[in-house]
Amino acid sequence: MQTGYVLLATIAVPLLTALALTAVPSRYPNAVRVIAVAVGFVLFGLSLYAFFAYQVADGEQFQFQLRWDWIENVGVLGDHGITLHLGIDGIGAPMVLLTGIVAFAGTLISWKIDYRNKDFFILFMVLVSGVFGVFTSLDLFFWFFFYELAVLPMYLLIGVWGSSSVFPTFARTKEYGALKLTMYLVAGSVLIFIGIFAVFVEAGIGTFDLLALYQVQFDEDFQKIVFPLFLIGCGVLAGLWPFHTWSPDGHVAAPTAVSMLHAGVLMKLGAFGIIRLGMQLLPEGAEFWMPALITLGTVNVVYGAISATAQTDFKYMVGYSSVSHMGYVLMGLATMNPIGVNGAVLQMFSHGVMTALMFAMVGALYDQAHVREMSIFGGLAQRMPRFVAFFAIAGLTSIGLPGLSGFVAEFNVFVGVFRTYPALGALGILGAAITAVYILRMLALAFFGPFNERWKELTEMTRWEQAGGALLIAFILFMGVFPSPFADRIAESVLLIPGVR
Amino acid sequence: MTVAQGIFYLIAALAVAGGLGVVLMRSTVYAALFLFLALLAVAGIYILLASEFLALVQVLIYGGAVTVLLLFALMLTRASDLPETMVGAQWPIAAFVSLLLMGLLIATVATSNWPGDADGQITRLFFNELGDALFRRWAVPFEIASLVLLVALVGAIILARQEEGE
Amino acid sequence: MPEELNLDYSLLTPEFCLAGLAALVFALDLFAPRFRKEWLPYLTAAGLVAILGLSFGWANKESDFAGLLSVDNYTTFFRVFFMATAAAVALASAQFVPARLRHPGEYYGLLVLSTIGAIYMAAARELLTAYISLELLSFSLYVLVSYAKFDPRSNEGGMKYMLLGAFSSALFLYGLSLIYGSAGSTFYADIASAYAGGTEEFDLGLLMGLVLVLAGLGFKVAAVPFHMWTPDAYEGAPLPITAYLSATSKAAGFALLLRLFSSAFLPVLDDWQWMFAALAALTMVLGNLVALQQHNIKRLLAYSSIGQVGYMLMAVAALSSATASALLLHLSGYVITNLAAFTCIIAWNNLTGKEEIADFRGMAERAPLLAASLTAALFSLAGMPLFAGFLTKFLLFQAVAEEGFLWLSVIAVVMSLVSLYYYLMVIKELYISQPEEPGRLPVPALVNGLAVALVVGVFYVGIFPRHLFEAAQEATKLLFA
Amino acid sequence: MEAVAQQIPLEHFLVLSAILFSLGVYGVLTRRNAVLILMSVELMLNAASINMVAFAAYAAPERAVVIGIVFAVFIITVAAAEVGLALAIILRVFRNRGTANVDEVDQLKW
Amino acid sequence: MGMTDAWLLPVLPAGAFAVLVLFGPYLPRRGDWLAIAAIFASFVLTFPIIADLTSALAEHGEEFVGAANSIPWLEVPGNLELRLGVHVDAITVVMLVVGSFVALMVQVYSLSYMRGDSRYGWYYAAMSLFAASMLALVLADNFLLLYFAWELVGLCSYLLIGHYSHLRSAAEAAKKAFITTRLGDVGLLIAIILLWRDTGTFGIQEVIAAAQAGEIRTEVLTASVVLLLLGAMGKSAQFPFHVWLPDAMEGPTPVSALIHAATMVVAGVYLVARTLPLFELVAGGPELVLAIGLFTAFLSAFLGLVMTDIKRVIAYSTINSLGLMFVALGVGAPAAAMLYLFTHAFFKALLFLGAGSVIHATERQDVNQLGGLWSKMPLTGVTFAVGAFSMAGLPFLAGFWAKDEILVGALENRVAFSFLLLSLPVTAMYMTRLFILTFLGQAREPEVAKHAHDAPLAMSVPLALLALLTLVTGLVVFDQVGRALGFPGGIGELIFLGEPEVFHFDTGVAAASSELVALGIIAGWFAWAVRPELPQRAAQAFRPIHAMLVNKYYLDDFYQAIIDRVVLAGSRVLAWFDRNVVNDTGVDGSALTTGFMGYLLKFQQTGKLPNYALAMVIGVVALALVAFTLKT
Repeated sequence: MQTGYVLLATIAVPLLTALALTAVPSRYPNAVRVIAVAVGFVLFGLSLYAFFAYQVADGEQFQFQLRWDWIENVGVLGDHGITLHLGIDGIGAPMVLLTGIVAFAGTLISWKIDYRNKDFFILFMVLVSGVFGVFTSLDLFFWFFFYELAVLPMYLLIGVWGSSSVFPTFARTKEYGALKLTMYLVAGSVLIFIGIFAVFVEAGIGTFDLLALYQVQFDEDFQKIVFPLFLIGCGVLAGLWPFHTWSPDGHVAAPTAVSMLHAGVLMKLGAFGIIRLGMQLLPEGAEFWMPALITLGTVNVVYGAISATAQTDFKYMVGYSSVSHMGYVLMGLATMNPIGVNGAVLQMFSHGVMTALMFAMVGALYDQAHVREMSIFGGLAQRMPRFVAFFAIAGLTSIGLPGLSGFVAEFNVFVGVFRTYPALGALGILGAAITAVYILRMLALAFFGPFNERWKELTEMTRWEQAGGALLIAFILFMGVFPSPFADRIAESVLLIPGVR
Repeated sequence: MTVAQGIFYLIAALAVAGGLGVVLMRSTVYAALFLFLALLAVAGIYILLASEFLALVQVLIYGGAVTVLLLFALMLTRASDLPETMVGAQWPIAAFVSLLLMGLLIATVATSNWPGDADGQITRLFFNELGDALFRRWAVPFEIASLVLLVALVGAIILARQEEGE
Repeated sequence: MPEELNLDYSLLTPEFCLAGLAALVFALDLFAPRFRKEWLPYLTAAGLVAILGLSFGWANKESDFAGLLSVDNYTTFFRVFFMATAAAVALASAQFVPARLRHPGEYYGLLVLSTIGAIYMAAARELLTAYISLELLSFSLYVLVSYAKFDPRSNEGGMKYMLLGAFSSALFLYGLSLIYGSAGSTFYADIASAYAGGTEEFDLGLLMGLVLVLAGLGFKVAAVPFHMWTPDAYEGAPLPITAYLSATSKAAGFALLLRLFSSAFLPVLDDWQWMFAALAALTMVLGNLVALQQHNIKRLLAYSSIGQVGYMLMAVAALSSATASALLLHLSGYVITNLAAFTCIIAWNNLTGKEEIADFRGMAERAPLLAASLTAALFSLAGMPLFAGFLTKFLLFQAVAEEGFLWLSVIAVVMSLVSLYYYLMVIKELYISQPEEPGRLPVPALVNGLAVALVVGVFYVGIFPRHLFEAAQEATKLLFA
Repeated sequence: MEAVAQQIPLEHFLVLSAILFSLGVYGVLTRRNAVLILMSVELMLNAASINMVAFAAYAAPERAVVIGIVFAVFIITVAAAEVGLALAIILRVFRNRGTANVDEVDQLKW
Repeated sequence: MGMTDAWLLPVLPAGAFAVLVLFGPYLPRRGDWLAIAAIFASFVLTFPIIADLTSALAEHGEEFVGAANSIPWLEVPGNLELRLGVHVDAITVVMLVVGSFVALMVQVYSLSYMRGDSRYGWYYAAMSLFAASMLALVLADNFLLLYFAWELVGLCSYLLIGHYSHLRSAAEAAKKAFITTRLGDVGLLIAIILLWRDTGTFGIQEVIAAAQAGEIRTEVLTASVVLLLLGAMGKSAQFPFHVWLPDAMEGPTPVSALIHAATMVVAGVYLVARTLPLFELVAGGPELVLAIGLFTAFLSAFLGLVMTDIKRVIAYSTINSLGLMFVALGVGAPAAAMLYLFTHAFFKALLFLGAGSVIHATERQDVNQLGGLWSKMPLTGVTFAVGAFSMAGLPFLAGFWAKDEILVGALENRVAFSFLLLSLPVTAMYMTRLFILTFLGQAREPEVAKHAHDAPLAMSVPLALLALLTLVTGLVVFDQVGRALGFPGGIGELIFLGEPEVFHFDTGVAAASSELVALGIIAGWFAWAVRPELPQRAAQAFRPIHAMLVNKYYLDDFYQAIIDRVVLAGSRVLAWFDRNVVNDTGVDGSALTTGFMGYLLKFQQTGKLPNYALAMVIGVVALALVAFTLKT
C-alpha cells in the first residue's frame, strides 16, 4: 500500500532533525554526528523504499500522492489555492533515491567536521529537506518554496565551512563563492517566480496545484514567452551555459558534503524543474525553444569539457566537468523524444552519484593535504590505493565507461540526440572524448607516476569516507549493470510528458 | 470693482506681501514680522468668508502665540545675530519648481468645476453650530487633538528643558 | 442640528484604555521613580497586551462612531497589530532606555499615545480624523526620534523628520482641501459617492488633490521621492524607535492609505493607479539599490524598509480585495520580521554599543541565539522560504500580478534578489567573520526570549499563514463592500 | 457679507491660497534657518486653511459646510502645537551643534 | 554446452574478476589460481562450442549464419531496445580460441613473471576482466554489447599498461593509449548510433542484412563505415592512431603479449572483418581499408630497424602485422586476415613472452645492453627465434603461410602487391636484427649476461607451447588439415560461409616472398652480425632519414605539439574566457554595475534638508504634470 507519508517523511524528518539538533548541546559533537548519520540512513531507507515501492505501469502518473490543503479561498486563491501536494512519478522516484543516497553519503563524509558541527548538520538537514521537497512537490508554490529552501542554507554552509583559494592569477574567497552561488541561484529563481506568476494568472483557476495546471491548455504565444523563464531560471541551477559560472566557483569554495549535495543533487533540481515546470506545463513553449536548448546544451558539454581540461585545481576540474555533464542532461531534454529525455533523467541520476563520489574524494584528499593543485601531487596510488580506486571509478563513470552508470545514461542521450540533431550528437560524443582527456590527465598527474615524498604524511581515507564512497559506487555499478529498474520507471513517465514523442 | 473686491484685493496683496517677506527677507526678525502680517491678512480673508470665529482664533493663536514663539526661537537660536544669506544654493531650481507648482495649482483652480459653487451664497456658520459640531460630531478628532497637544507639550518639555550637567 | 449620530463611546474603549495607560505611565514615572527603572517597560507591555486582548471584543462587529471612525475587522486587525508592535518595542527597549535615554516614563507614554494615533489612522473614515490621528502619531514620533537629547545625530534626525513632516503635512492638508472642494465632503463614503458616476474629464482639482495626498502619505510610508527623511531619521533615532518607525509608522501609513483609497477613491481608480505604480517602482528600485552601499545597520534597514514600501505600494496600485489582504499579510510578516531583527540589533547594541555592520562580526560566536534570530529575520526580509518573507511576498506579488501589474511584480522580484545581497553581507559578518574578541556575551534571558518569540512568529507566518491570512481577508473585505 | 460671493468668485480665494502655498514651498526650499522654514510651512498651512474655509463658505448649504471650518480650527491648533514642538527640537539642535542652519546640520547622509 | 551457451565464456572470468576485486586480499596466493582456473575453463569450453558449430555447419551447410542468444537489458520507448546477446559463428570461434588460449598462456606465464609484484592480485583481476571483455567482444551479437566490451577492453589496457603506476612513463603511456583509442571510439559510437537510426536495431547481422537490402541511406552508410573504420583504426593502432602502441610497452611484458599483440589490438581487425559486408557496399570502402593498412604496414616496418628497445621493436612489428591484416581486409581477403590474425596471435605472444623472459632475466630491455644470451638462455633463444622468423615470414613457419595468403589476395592489386613485397625484406631485416642483437654476439654488459638464465617452468611451458603452435598452425591453410581437424572445407570455407573460399597456396608468390624474406634476413645478418659497424655508418650517411626514423617520423612530436599548442592552449584560452569574460565581466560585472548604481544613487541623500524638501516638491510637480498630461 503506497502512501504519501513516505514522501512527507523525507521532507519532515530532516526538518525535524534540524529542529531537534538545535536542542543538542554543542559540547557533544559525537551525539550530533550519530544523529546525523542515523537520520541520513533513515532517509536513505525511505528513499530506497519510495523508489522500489513505486509501481511501474499501474496507470497512475503520480504515485504516493498526499494532499493537504494549506491555504485556500483567500486573496487570489481558489478552492485548492495552495495545497501541500506530494507525489512522485517515474522521474521523481530516481531523484528521490538519488537524494537519499547522496544525503546519506554526505552525512558519512561529514563525520569528521569539527568546527561547529551542530550548526553544519542543522543547515545540511534543511538543505536535504528542501531537495526532497522539490522532487516530491506537486504544487507550484511548494515546489518553489522547497526550491528556495534548498538554496537558502548554501550561503552559510559555504561561507562558514568552505575554504578560500588563491590561484596564481586570481583568488577566490569562500565569501565570494558563497555569495555568488547564492545570488546566482536566487537570480535564477527570480525568473521561475515570474514564470509562476504568469502561469497562475494565465490559468485563472486560482490554484497552484500542478496536476490541475497540467490540464490547462495555455495559449501558444503565452507558452513561448513564459517557457524561457522556466528554462533559464531552472537552467541556472542546472549549470546551463552561459549561466554556469557559479558552479565551479561555488564548488571550489564549498565544503565536501555541500559540494556533493550541490553538484550531485541541486544541479538536478534545475533539470527537474525544466521537466516539471517547463515541459510538462508548457509543452508547446518547450517545443518552440528546444532547438535553443540543445544548442546551449551542446555548448555546455563541449565548453565545460574544454574548460575542465585547462584546470589545475581538482575542484575546478570537477566543477567544470559537472557543467559539461549537465550539458548531456540538457541535450537529452531538448530532444523531446522518449529516448533522449529518458537518457537525460538517467544522466541526472548517474551524474548525481558520480559527481558526489568525485567531490567526496576530492574532499577526502583536501582535508588532509589542504591543497588541491593536481600537479603537486603524484603517485598517490601507492599511498592511498583505495582512495585512488574510488576516484578512478568516479572518473571512469564520468568518461562513460560501459558497466558504470554514466554509459547507460549518455548512450541514451546520444541516441536520442542523434535521432533529431545528428551533428550536435556527434559534438556531444566528442565532448565525452574530451572528458577522457581531462580525467585521465588528472589521474596520471596526481595519482600515478613517482610518489611525491612531500605527501608521505597522507593516509588512506577514513572509514566513514570509505563507507560513503562505497555506497555511491554501489549505485554506480547497480545502474551501470542493471539499468532497467531506473529506465522502466523513467520511461513510463517520460511518455506522459506532453510533446515527447 | 466693488468694495468687497477692493477689500479682498487689498487683503490678498497684504497676504502675498507677507508671504514674500517671509521667504525673501534677509533679516530673520523681519521675516517673522512679515509672517505676522500674512497671518493677519489671512484672518481678514476669514472675515471676508464670514468665519469671524476662525479669524479670531487665527489672530489669537497664530498672530499671538505662534509668532511670539517663533520670535523667541529666533532669539534663542541667536539666528538674528547672523544675518542669513538670503537663500540657499538651490534657489533657482526652487524658484522654478515653486512657480511650476503655482502654475499647476492655478490651472487646477481655473479649470475645475467646484461643485459647491452653486448658489452664489456664502454659507455662514454660527458659533453654536460650530460648537455643536466640535463637541458632538467631531468629538473624536477633538479628543485626539488634545492628545496631540499633550504630546507636543510633553515633548517640548522633555526636549527643551536643561538637564543636569548641561 | 438634529442629526442622528451614533455617539457610542464604548466603541472607543481600547483607545481610552490606552490613553489611561499612558497617563498611568506618566504618573508612575513622576510619583514612583524607583518603580520606573525596571518595571515600566513590562507594565507598558502588559498593559498593551491586556488592551489588545480587550480589543478582540470588537471582532466581527461593524459599527462606526459618528461616521468618523469605523470599528470593524479592519480596525480590530490594526488595533491588535499596533498594540502588539508597541508591546514588542516596549520590551525591546527595556535594556536600551535606562542605558541610553532619560525620562523613561514619557518614552513609554509617548509610545502608547502614538499607538492611539496609529489605530485611528486605520479606523478613520473621514479625512479630518485621519489627519489628526496622523499628526498624533507623527508628533509622538518626532519626540521619540529626538529622544536621545545629547546625541547630535538624534537631534539632527529629529529635526529633519520634524520639519519635513510639517512640510509634508502641509502638502497633505492642501491636498485634502482640494479634495474637500472637489468632492464636497471629507467622509470617505461621501467622496466615493461623489465620484461614483465618474469624473469629468478635467477634474484637475481632484487630480491635484490626489497628488498632494499621495505626497503626504508617501512621506509617512517613505515612498520615493518623499522618503528622504527616512534614512536620516532611522539613523538618528534611538534604536527601539527606529524599529518602531519601521513598523508602526509605516503600517499606519498603509492602514490609512488602504482604507482611504479603497473606500473613498476607488471610483477614480484610473486617476491614481499609475501614480502608485510609478512610485512603487521608483521606491523599490531606489531603496534596494542604495541599501547596497550602506555600512550602518540602521541605514541599511532604513533603505531596506524603503524597498519594502515599494512592494507594499504595488498592492495599493493594484488595489483589489486580494491585494489588500495580501498587503496586510505582508505588512504583518514584515513587521514581525523587522521587530525580530531590531530586537537582536538592539541587544547587540546594548552589549557592545556598536551599530556599524562591520561591528556585528562574529556575533554567531558571541551571541549565537541572537545571531541565529537575526539571520532568520534577514532571510525573511530577503524572502527566503520557511520564513514569513517568502510566503507573504509570494502572495503579495502573485496578487499584484493577478491584477495585471505583472511588470511591477517583475521589478519587485528582481529587487528582492538585489536585497538578498545586502542581507547576506550582514549575515556574512555574523557567521563568517571572526569576532573581535572571543567569549560569549551575557545576553539577558528576556531578550533571547523576545527574539525567539518573534522568530517563532516569523516561522508561524511563514508556515501556517492560514489564520493570519484569513484575518487579513476578513479585515479588508468590508473596504470593498 | 453674503454679497461677497457674487462679487468675488471662489477661484480668487483659491488662487490666493495657491500663491501663498507656493510661496511657502519656495520658502521651505530656500530658507536655511530652521525657524524660517517653519514659518514657511505656516504659510502653506494657512493656504490650506483658506482653501478649506473658502470651500466651506461657497458650498451649497446641504453639503457638509461645517467641516471646512472645523478643519481650519484643527489646522490652526495643530500648527500651534507643531511650532511649539519644532522649536523645542530646533533648540535642542542649536544647543548641541551651535547652529540652526539646516545646511550645516548634515552629519547624517549617504 | 552448445553455441547458445557461449555467454558462459566471458561470464566465468568476469566472475573471477568480481571475486578478486572484492575478496582478493583474503584469498590464498591473492587468487591467481582463480583467475587461471576461470580462463582455463573458458578455453576448455570453447571446444564443445566448436563441436556444436561444426555439427551445425554439417547440418545446415551454407545456410548457417550463426547461432544467437540474447536477453533484453534495457528497453526505452521510442524504439530503443538494448539487448545483451551472443552470436556464434566461425569467425567468433577463431577469436575465442585465440583469445582464451593466449590469455591462458599469458596468465600461466605471469605466475612467475609477476611474482613479488606489489599489486599481484590486482594484476590477475585486471587480466580476468580483460579476458572477459575480450571474449564478450567477439561473442557480441550486437553493436552495443560490442561497444560495451570494446570500451572495457580499452579500460583493461589502460589499467594494465599503467600497472607500474609509480613510473611516470607508464602512467603517461596508459593515458595515451586510452585517449588515442578513445578518439577512435567516438567514431565507433557515432557509427553505431547512425546505423541504429536508419535500421532501428543494434544487431550486427540485422544491420548488415538491412544494409544489403538497401535500407540504409548511402550517405549514412558511407559515414557509418568511415566512422566504424575510425574505431577499428584506433583499437588496431593503424596510422595515424598507431602512436599509442609502442608506448604501451610500459606495461608488464605479459600484458604486452596478451593485449598488444594477440588479442585487443586485433579487435579492430575483427570489427572490420565482421562488418566487411558494409564496407563492400560503400564505394571506396575496401580501398580505404587497404590504403590505411598498407601505409601502416610500410611505415612501421622501417621503424623496427632503428628502435633499440626490444619490446618496442616487437611493438612496431605488431603494427606492421596489423597493417597487413588491414591490407588483407582491404583486398577482400578476410579469410587471409583471419588466418594471419590466428597465427599472429601465437607468434607475437611468443615473441613478447620471449622478450619478457629476457627482461626477467636481465632486467634490461635495450638491445644495446643485451647480446650473447643464446648460450645462457637456450630455450628462450630458440623459441624467440621461431617467433622472430615467423614474423619475418620465413617459409614454413606460421607467419609465412598467413602472409602468403595475404599476398595472394593482393595479387590483383599491383600497387598494393608491390608495396607489400617491398616491406617484406624490411620486416625480415629488423626481426633478424633484433634476434642478433639480443642473443648473438658479445654480451655488451657481461655482468648482466652472466646472471641470465632460462625462465622457470611457469614461463617456459607457455613459451614452448606457443613455439610449437607457431610451427604448426600455419598448416591449417591446407584443406586437408582443416578437414582432419573436423572443419569441412578447411578454415577458409569455415570463416566466410556466404562465399566459400579456399586458401590458395600460390607457389610463385611464395617463392618471391621467400626470396625477399631470405634477402632481408641475410642483409640483416650481414649488417648486424658480420659487419656490425655498417648500421652506424649507414645511419651517419643517411642522417636525416635515420633521425626521422628514430623520431618515429616526428609524429609523436607533432601530436604533442598539437596537444600543447592547440588543445591545451585552446582550453586555457577558453578557461580564461570563462573566468574573465563570462564570469568577471558578465556575472561580477552586472553585480558591480548594480552596486555602482547604488553608489551613484546614494548621493541623492545629501544630508541637507532643503534638498530633501526639493525632492518632495519635484515629486509632486512631476506627478501632477504627468497626471495633467494624461488627463488632457
